[in-house]
Parts: sequence; C-alpha cells; structure tokens
Amino acid sequence: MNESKTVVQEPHCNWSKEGPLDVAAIRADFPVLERIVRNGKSLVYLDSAARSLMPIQVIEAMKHFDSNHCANVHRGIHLLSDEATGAYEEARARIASYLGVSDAGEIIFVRNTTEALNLVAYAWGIHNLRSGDEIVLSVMEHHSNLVPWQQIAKMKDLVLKHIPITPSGELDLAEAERLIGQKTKIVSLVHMSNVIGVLNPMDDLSRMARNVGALFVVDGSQSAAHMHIDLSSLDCDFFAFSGYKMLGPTGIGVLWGKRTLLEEMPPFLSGGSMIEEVGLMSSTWAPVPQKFEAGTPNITGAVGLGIAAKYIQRMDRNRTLAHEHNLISYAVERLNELGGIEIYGDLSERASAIAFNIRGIHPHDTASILDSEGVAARAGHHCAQPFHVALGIDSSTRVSFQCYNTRTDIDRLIEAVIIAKEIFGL
Amino acid sequence: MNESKTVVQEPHCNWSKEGPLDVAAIRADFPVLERIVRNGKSLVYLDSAARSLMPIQVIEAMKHFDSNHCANVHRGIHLLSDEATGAYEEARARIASYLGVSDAGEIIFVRNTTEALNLVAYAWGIHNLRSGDEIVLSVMEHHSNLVPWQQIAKMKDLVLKHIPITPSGELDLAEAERLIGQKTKIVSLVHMSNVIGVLNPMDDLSRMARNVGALFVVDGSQSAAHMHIDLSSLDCDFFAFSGYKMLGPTGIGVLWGKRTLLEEMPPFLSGGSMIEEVGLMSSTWAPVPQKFEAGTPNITGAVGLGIAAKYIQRMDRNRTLAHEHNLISYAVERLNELGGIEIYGDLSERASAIAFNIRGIHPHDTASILDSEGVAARAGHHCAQPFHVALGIDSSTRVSFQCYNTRTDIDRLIEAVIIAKEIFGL
Amino acid sequence: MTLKDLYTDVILDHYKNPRNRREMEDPTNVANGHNPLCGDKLKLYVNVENDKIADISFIGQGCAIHTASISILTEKVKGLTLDEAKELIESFIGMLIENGEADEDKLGELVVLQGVKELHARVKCATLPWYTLDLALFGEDVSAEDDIKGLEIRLK
Amino acid sequence: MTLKDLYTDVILDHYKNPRNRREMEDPTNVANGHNPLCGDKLKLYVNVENDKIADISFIGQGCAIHTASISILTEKVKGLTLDEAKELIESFIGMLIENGEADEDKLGELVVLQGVKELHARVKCATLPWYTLDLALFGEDVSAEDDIKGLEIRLK
Ligand SMILES: Cc1ncc(COP(=O)(O)O)c(C=O)c1O
Ligand SMILES: Cc1ncc(COP(=O)(O)O)c(C=O)c1O
Repeated sequence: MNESKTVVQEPHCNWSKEGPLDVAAIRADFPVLERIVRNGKSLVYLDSAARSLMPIQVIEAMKHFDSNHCANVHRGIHLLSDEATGAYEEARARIASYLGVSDAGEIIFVRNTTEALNLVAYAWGIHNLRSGDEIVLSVMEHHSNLVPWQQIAKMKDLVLKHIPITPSGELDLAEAERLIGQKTKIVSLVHMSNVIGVLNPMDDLSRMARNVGALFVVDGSQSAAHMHIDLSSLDCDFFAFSGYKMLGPTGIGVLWGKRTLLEEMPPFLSGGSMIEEVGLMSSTWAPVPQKFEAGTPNITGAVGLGIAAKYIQRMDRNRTLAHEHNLISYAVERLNELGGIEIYGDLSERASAIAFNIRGIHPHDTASILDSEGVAARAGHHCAQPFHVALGIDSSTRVSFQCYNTRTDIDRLIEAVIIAKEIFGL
Repeated sequence: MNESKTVVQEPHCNWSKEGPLDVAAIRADFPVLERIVRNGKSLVYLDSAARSLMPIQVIEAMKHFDSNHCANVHRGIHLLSDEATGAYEEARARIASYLGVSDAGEIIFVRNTTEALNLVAYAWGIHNLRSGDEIVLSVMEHHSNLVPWQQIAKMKDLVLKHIPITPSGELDLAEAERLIGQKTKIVSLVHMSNVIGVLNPMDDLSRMARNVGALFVVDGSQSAAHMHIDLSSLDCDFFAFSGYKMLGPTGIGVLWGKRTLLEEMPPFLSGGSMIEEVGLMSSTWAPVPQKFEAGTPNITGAVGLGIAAKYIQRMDRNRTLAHEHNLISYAVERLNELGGIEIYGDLSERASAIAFNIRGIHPHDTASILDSEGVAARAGHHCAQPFHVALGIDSSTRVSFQCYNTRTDIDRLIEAVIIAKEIFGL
Repeated sequence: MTLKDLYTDVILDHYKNPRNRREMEDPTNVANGHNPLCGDKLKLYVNVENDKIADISFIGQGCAIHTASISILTEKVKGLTLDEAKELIESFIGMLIENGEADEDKLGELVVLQGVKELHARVKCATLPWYTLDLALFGEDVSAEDDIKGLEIRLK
Repeated sequence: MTLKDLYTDVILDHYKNPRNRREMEDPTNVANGHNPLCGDKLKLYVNVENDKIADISFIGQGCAIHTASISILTEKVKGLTLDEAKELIESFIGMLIENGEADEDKLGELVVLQGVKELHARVKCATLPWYTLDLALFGEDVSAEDDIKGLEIRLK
C-alpha cells in the first residue's frame, strides 16, 4: 500500500545521542520517577524486569493516537481508518527495524510473550509433532516457556528434556549437547534470564539445534529490552517478547517467525481479520501476518510499542547495555561489601537483573522493608520455580535495571538493605 | 484482599445525568470529533460498530495510570505493583457491575471477542465435545462466531448447523426450534447484529438451548456497547465482547462465564500468572479467573475499559439506546425519502447500525464519496460474508451510531448520499 | 480532491458499459485476480498469438474504479506485444504505487485513475486487474486455471 | 509506618524461635495451608479433645510475618474451646481484612500484626495460618490429609 505520510511521528528526545548515556535527561522523560511513595520517600524503581516504566513520548503518542485516529484498522475506506491502518503497519515496520528484520510481514502482534509461545506450541506443535518427539528446554526458563510445552507434550505424548545449570548458574553446554539429539524437534530457550541476568550463548545453542534439524525458539522477553537484537544473525526460527518490558505498554507483544514457517503453519486463533473468505462450513486464511492476528488487534498498543522501540534505538542499545553493566557491577560490589548477602549465579557479567537473599531474612520481608524505604524490588520465584529449585532456594529478592537507573538508586538500595539487616538484628 | 483506597478514580462528567441525553455536552468529551477530515470538512463519525470513539475521561485515565502506577500486577510487594493490582481488580469489579454480575471472579480479561470465543471453543469444546455432536450458529454471525467453531468441528468431527433468516432479516425462530435438538451441545449466537442492527430474541433462543441441555454462548460485541446487559437475567453460559466498541481501548475484551463451568474447564493459554505451582514436567492451575489469564495482562487496557463502563453507566444505557433509536428512525426515514436506496432488514426497530446500498453504486464507491464529504462509514461485508450471501448481496454500506451522534450527522450523511447519486448520474 | 474529480465521465462510462466483459472459449492464458479484503474478483482471459495480445476479455464484478480499470485495460492492451504490455503494466502500477509522475504519453486515458492514489484503501481496486494481467502473461503455469491465492500479498 | 514499627521484637522473636513447630503423631484434625503466590506452605496439626484444643503444632517455612502469626496462633489457641477458637479466628481476620478496630482484649499479643493491614501484599502472610486453622477445625473432611487447593481463593 501506498503510505506516504507518517501517521505517528517518531519520538522527540531532548538528550544527546552521542557520548555516554545522559541519564539525568532520560529520567526526565519518565513521569513515574517523580512519584513519592512510602514514608515520603522518592521512588527508586528496581523492578524493570517485571515491567519497565514508560517514557512520556510513548504515553503521549498513544494519547495522541486515541484522540485523533481512533478507528479500526484494515478494510476501512474512510480517512480515520486509513490513518489507523497506516499507524499500525508503521508500528510493524518499526519493530522489524528494531529486530533487524527486513520483512515486516514476519512480525506478528500478540498480547505478550506467553501468547507468542503458546502460538508456536499450538500452531506449529500440534501439526508437526508426533508421539515420542523430544522438546529441549532448560531449568532456567520462565513458566511461560515451560507450561505451554508441558501442555503440548501431554496432548501429543512428547518427551520434555531440560538443560541443567552449572554451579555458577549458567546453562550446562556439555549437557545441552547430550540432550539435544536426533529425536529433538524443538529447542526453546530463554535468551537472558529474568532472575539472575545471565545471557545465554545462543550461537552455540542454535548450532546444536541446527545440527539435529530442530526448530530453535528464543524467549526474548528480557533480551529485547536490554540489548541489540539482530535476527538476521541470531539464527533462530521464532523470537518472542512483550512490549511492557521494553518501555512500551501492556497488552502488546511480538512473535517474529520465519516467513516460510509461518506460511506453512495453520492459524491459531481464528475469526475476523485473519480470513480470506468465510463460508458457513469452512474458510480460507489471509496471508501472513494477518493469518495470526485474529480479531481487532491492540492498535494503540502497537503504536506505543513502535515508539518505545524507536526511543530505545535512539538511546542506542549498546550504550544502554554498557550503562546497565556498570550499574550492576557497582551494585554487586556494594552488596558483597555488606556481608551476609548471597547473590545467585557466579557470573562475570550480568545484564538487567540481580537475584539475592540476605541471610536470615525471608525475601518477602526484605522486599517489604525495601518498599518502605521507597525501593521497589521483587521477591518470590519470579515465575521461575524450577530455576529456584535448581539454585537450591525457594525464593529470592530481585533488583532489575533499566536505562533510567543511577548509582544513587543503588546507594538507596544499599541503605535499605542495611536497614533490613538492622531491623532483623543481623 | 484489603483494598481500601480507589486507585483509578471514577470519571468526572460535566453533563446532566437526568432528562434526555445532553449530546452536545457529551460530544465535548470526544476529542476525535474535533477532527477536520477530507476537503476541510468536519468529521461525521458513523463507524462506531467497527470502533467507537473514546471519551477524554478514558484516555486521561489510561495516561494517568501509565504515568503514575506503571508496574506489573500480582505478587508485587512494592507500592506501585500493589496499586496496579488494585486498579486491575477494580476494573474487573467495574465490568462485573456493568454486566449485572455479582461474582467479579467470573470476569476474564481477554484481547477481544474473537479470543473470547476461541477460548470457549478450545477450552470447553475440545474437552467436552464428541464426534457427531452438533453446534448451532446462525447465518447472521460475525466471522468470529463462525470460524472458531469450524476449526473445532474439523478437529472433533462435529456437525455445524445454522439458523437461517426470514425475508425481513430476523432469525427464523421456527427453524431454530427445528435445528436445536438432542444432539446440540452448543448454541452460540450474536446478540445484536453488527450489520443490520437487529436485536435477537435471546430469551426464546436461550430457552431452546436449555430445553436440550446445550450451552448457550452470546456474542455481545455490539449489544454490550448499546444496551443494558443484565447477565443475572439473560440466561446464558458465556458472554463475550470487546472494549473498543464500548468507548474503551483496543487490546482488551471480556469473557464472562459461569463460575461452575470455568472451574471445570482446563485452561487455554498457559504460562506465567495462571499457574499455582510449576514443576519441570507438570503444573497446577491458579483459581478462576487467573487460570484463564496467562502472562501479563493488558493492565492499562483493563483500567481504560473499567472507566468506559462507568462512563456509559453514567449516561444510562436506557437513555443512550433511546437516543440511538431516535436517530436511526430518522436516518431510515430520510434515506427512504431519497429513493433508490435499499435498506437491508425490514425491522420495526434497529439498534446501532443500518446497512444499505444505493442502487447503481458499488458500496466502495459510496463509502469513498461519503468519506470525501467527511462522513466516515464502512463498506464491505463487515466480517459477515455468509450473512451477505443470505441477504443476496456481496457487500453493503453501513452507518452505525453511538451516544455522540446527532441529527446533524444524519443530515450530513443524506447530503453526501445525494452527492454520490449526482456523481453517478442517478 | 473532491470525488467529483475522480469519478469522471470516462470512469463512469466504463463502469456502466464495461468493454470486453465476456468469457473466452480458447484463451491461451488465464489468471484469476482476487482481493479478499473488498471482495473484488475477476477472471482475465488472454489470447496470445505470435507474442501479441490478439484478444483479451474478463468476467467479474466490482466497484467503479475496479471496473473502469479493467475495462480500459482490455482496450489498451489489445494488439500490444508482450514487451509493450509489460511496460504498460509497470507504468500504470508505478503511477499508483510509487511516487513517480504519470507518463501521460504511455498511459493515455488511464491517467483518469491517477486520483485513486490519494485514497489508499482504493488503490488495490485499480491495480488488481493489472497484477492479474501480469500474472496471466508472465506468471508461471498460468495457462492452467489457477486460483491465484497469493495475489493480495503482492498488493499489500 | 516505617517497617521498624511492624517488625517488633515480639515478631522477630517468634520468627527466630517459632513455638510448637513440630510434627504431631496422632492429630485429630489436620489442614494444609498454601499460598501459591508467595510460596508459603504450612501443615497444621490439632488434637481436639472434648471440644477443646488439647494440642496444636505446625510444620512449614515462611516469612517473618507468616511465622510469627502461626507461632503466636499456636500459643493463643491451645486450651481454647472450639467456640472460643472460632471467635478468635474471626477477630484476627476481622482486624486485617475488615475495617473494624482490633479487639485488644481478645487478641492480646496478636495486635502486633495489625500493621500488616497497610501492606496489602502481605496480609495473606498473616492470615494464612488462621484460615488453615479454620479449615482444620471446621472444614469438611479435614481429618483426612487434605491438600487444600482452594484456600487462596478465600484469601483473595
Ligand atoms: C457481532 C460481532 N462479533 C464479533 C466481533 C469481533 O470482535 P473483535 O474483532 O473485537 O474480536 C465483532 C466486531 O467486529 C462484532 O461486531
Ligand atoms: C524471561 C521471560 N519469559 C517470559 C515472560 C512472560 O512474559 P509475559 O508475562 O509478558 O507473557 C517473562 C516476563 O515476566 C520473562 O521475563
């Protein structure tokens, strides 16, 4: 189609696109950071792995879209619908650019990573897997990359195998090599752990999957938010992530898939918008990506996500990752200085998150005390129960980082941890 | 849980809650109505059946939420997450109130009607239907209430039957009585047609389904936006609708289901948030409604929908329906005066929509000319191909109405239709 | 642009009296065009003799833009060589899809469809016949009765 | 409220030295409490004799709030009649869930847990033991080893 005018303008950013990340200016874009939370304390937000904050550019783009182009996409002849369609497809193109994908038709909008992985499990899995086939996952996975495969395994009598971790908390590649074999049809792995922040060696793992002709599925929920993703070089078949973890809104996520696979696959959800022709007894499908987008999509969400992607690209993911690495090293150093802190995973480098416990304090108590000091952290199993079992614990306290965090945030965290220890007489 | 404070305030409305609908004041709430569209014309929006406009109260509530309570729901100990959870559950309670449902746990948030109907078809259908079982639909259905059943029918070798329409465009109740029989396990029907605006006699149809012990599923996409819904008296098992048709945002919809059914059903999508405990090989499910809300939900969307529901309740659905009936009668009268216009369905009363054609002009040409006069209407099959076949046409022009429409809008429509006829020399 | 400028007499005349709307008995090339989004469907019959389009006709129904486009198409390409037809197809599609200027010399009467460009949702109405012709003349295996499912992908 | 006010010496003492944490050989009533959201799990053993709680103990691990709540519970209810226990359960849950005032006379030491009310996400930590006791004493079929899946619904 002939889209000459841009419907949703790219974000305007006040900070410099060169040199080290101008965090002070970036922080000014995030209205939540102005919140005063418990006990008159200003907010220290260390829960971005659960949900990142949204810059005003994204919030305003969505408001502007809803106030001016409120209409449904596809088929509409009138101006507003044409604009909405343009904006929605613009968002698809922006995500393609974010991922280094040249064919925007390979970008399928879904609600979240969970839906994306269910889509692959159902639409590809039901039709291509046979009794006895093996699926290789890891003990490090988020529940969303475990439970859908359990369901398919039950339905089709498949065998699930799980790559264990080494004592340092990394995937055990020797075991992976052993587990991925001739019967393996799918290898589905998390790119970056949402618990300990380890970045898995996808090239090695992809090679193992390729060697046996298995599909390689990547859960990019955390990696998409924190590092440069180039799907033209990361050799996988599907890549899934959620918008709200990468400065975008909730209710929108992405499944990228190879066109050839997507074209062969039957649809998952069915109904309006994904059909070509409907008769009473049977129907034919629209081409990819519409085939996988049944019903009216989250148009405004896609628009917001497109702007979030552009915002991150402007910051430059190599710059934000470097910034986060710095912060995390500082945080690990300061936590270790305190004593009595157990940090999970013995990693030389962490992206995005640190999981720890204060010896003698249950993580829920830790998180409550941190909260009362204005520090938003998370406690529990972080939707990775089996990973916690593998780490030999029930639960952990997690702090996670984004472009807008600073050393001051970490100093506040450390103060709060000291207070927790004091309260518990440790 | 102990939610004392309201997180998202109810909408503030400037218009009077008594007497006839104060449409002028209501219009001021809808920023899109200020748009100047083609050729310097002000917008006449007659496409609410495809997507309704959003009042500023909804837009601002979402912006406020994203700017202040940006966090993930469930499990979070910190204040922002607690607030987000509160707001999300508040939204659920608001939807329950909107539907006359006393148990808010029966409200499941989904993306849209299509997903809701797929959920029922898959999660209930796969486990309860057997080869030879019959599903009764109608020829009036939107594709979203046809295609998922076709898919399940193929999978489980079921028989689909379709209630035909009478010459006046209403469901043929005598035929319905004949088609709904002992083998019928599901009757799934549209409450209010998105094409001709007819309101189906759900009490009669429900009784037929009940007589044979079939489930009764209602596609409330259109009715939820236009009339008072009381699920404590509409005797159905599932009721589905989308937020963006009832002044809310895209990306959020609702499936209401009877608790007993929901509790018996296996989940549909699986992953985070819908589990109780996850092991590597198997998992147990969280209680209803979480069991059906896998992954991070559209939190902001739910908040917006909750406010939209409150906004409509403040207007009072009996008042808005009366207003729309008035408008539609006027539109039908004016269109008929013109001559050469075919209006589909011979109804004494229409809610929400009129489908028509100008004899000698293809509806796409009609819609383009309307658009060039600032009138946003829709042309095509409106995702109801089989219904158009039953009406003996390929496509139609549809104008649809909401609380914010006026007689002036209809006068502008009529002028545009006259111009179309002139252009085509009719 | 008001739509009076688009719906010219030429377009309306072709809409009301489409040229060459008939089946053909022994076509050498056939292709089906289908735009599922709007329901337009057409079948194009071509008789190619000695590298020239000896005869061309179509069946199908659609809006005025679509019908005028196919009707003018049949008039314009009859008698052209395959190379000339290819050039015309490219000029026409170029006029509506790319941002190039319309080549009036080549396109002649077809420039009446130029205004469609401003109506994104209608561009396919005008281009569908031309993509279908391209398929009929240059697609693979088009002499068979091939229902061209993939066509709308190219139109997207 | 800063959390220094919540995590009093009383709570920390019960957390570090929970009373009656042990299995019981021949309980008359048993119930399992489980909050899947935070992972807290406990098993409560009760020995009811002549309508009185002759003995009570538990096993399980959890946060300080949870552990203090169950530890104090076991101390407070030992020796109570079933009716008295019911009253205490209702007072305690009422203190944290409803907006009523805490009844200090009835609750005694338990009022140290009142501050939890302000921390929505932690209320279940404190109430889980009490719902579990309710189930153990008054639930249906609780003398059997019943894994009470539905418990968190009541906590919601
Ligand atoms: C009657 C009816 N059913 C179902 C749908 C599908 O809704 P959605 O696209 O939100 O899934 C619609 C909306 O177009 C409708 O009008
Ligand atoms: C690694 C990982 N995978 C999957 C998910 C699930 O994402 P969603 O809840 O958006 O479906 C998350 C988010 O919590 C995650 O961190």
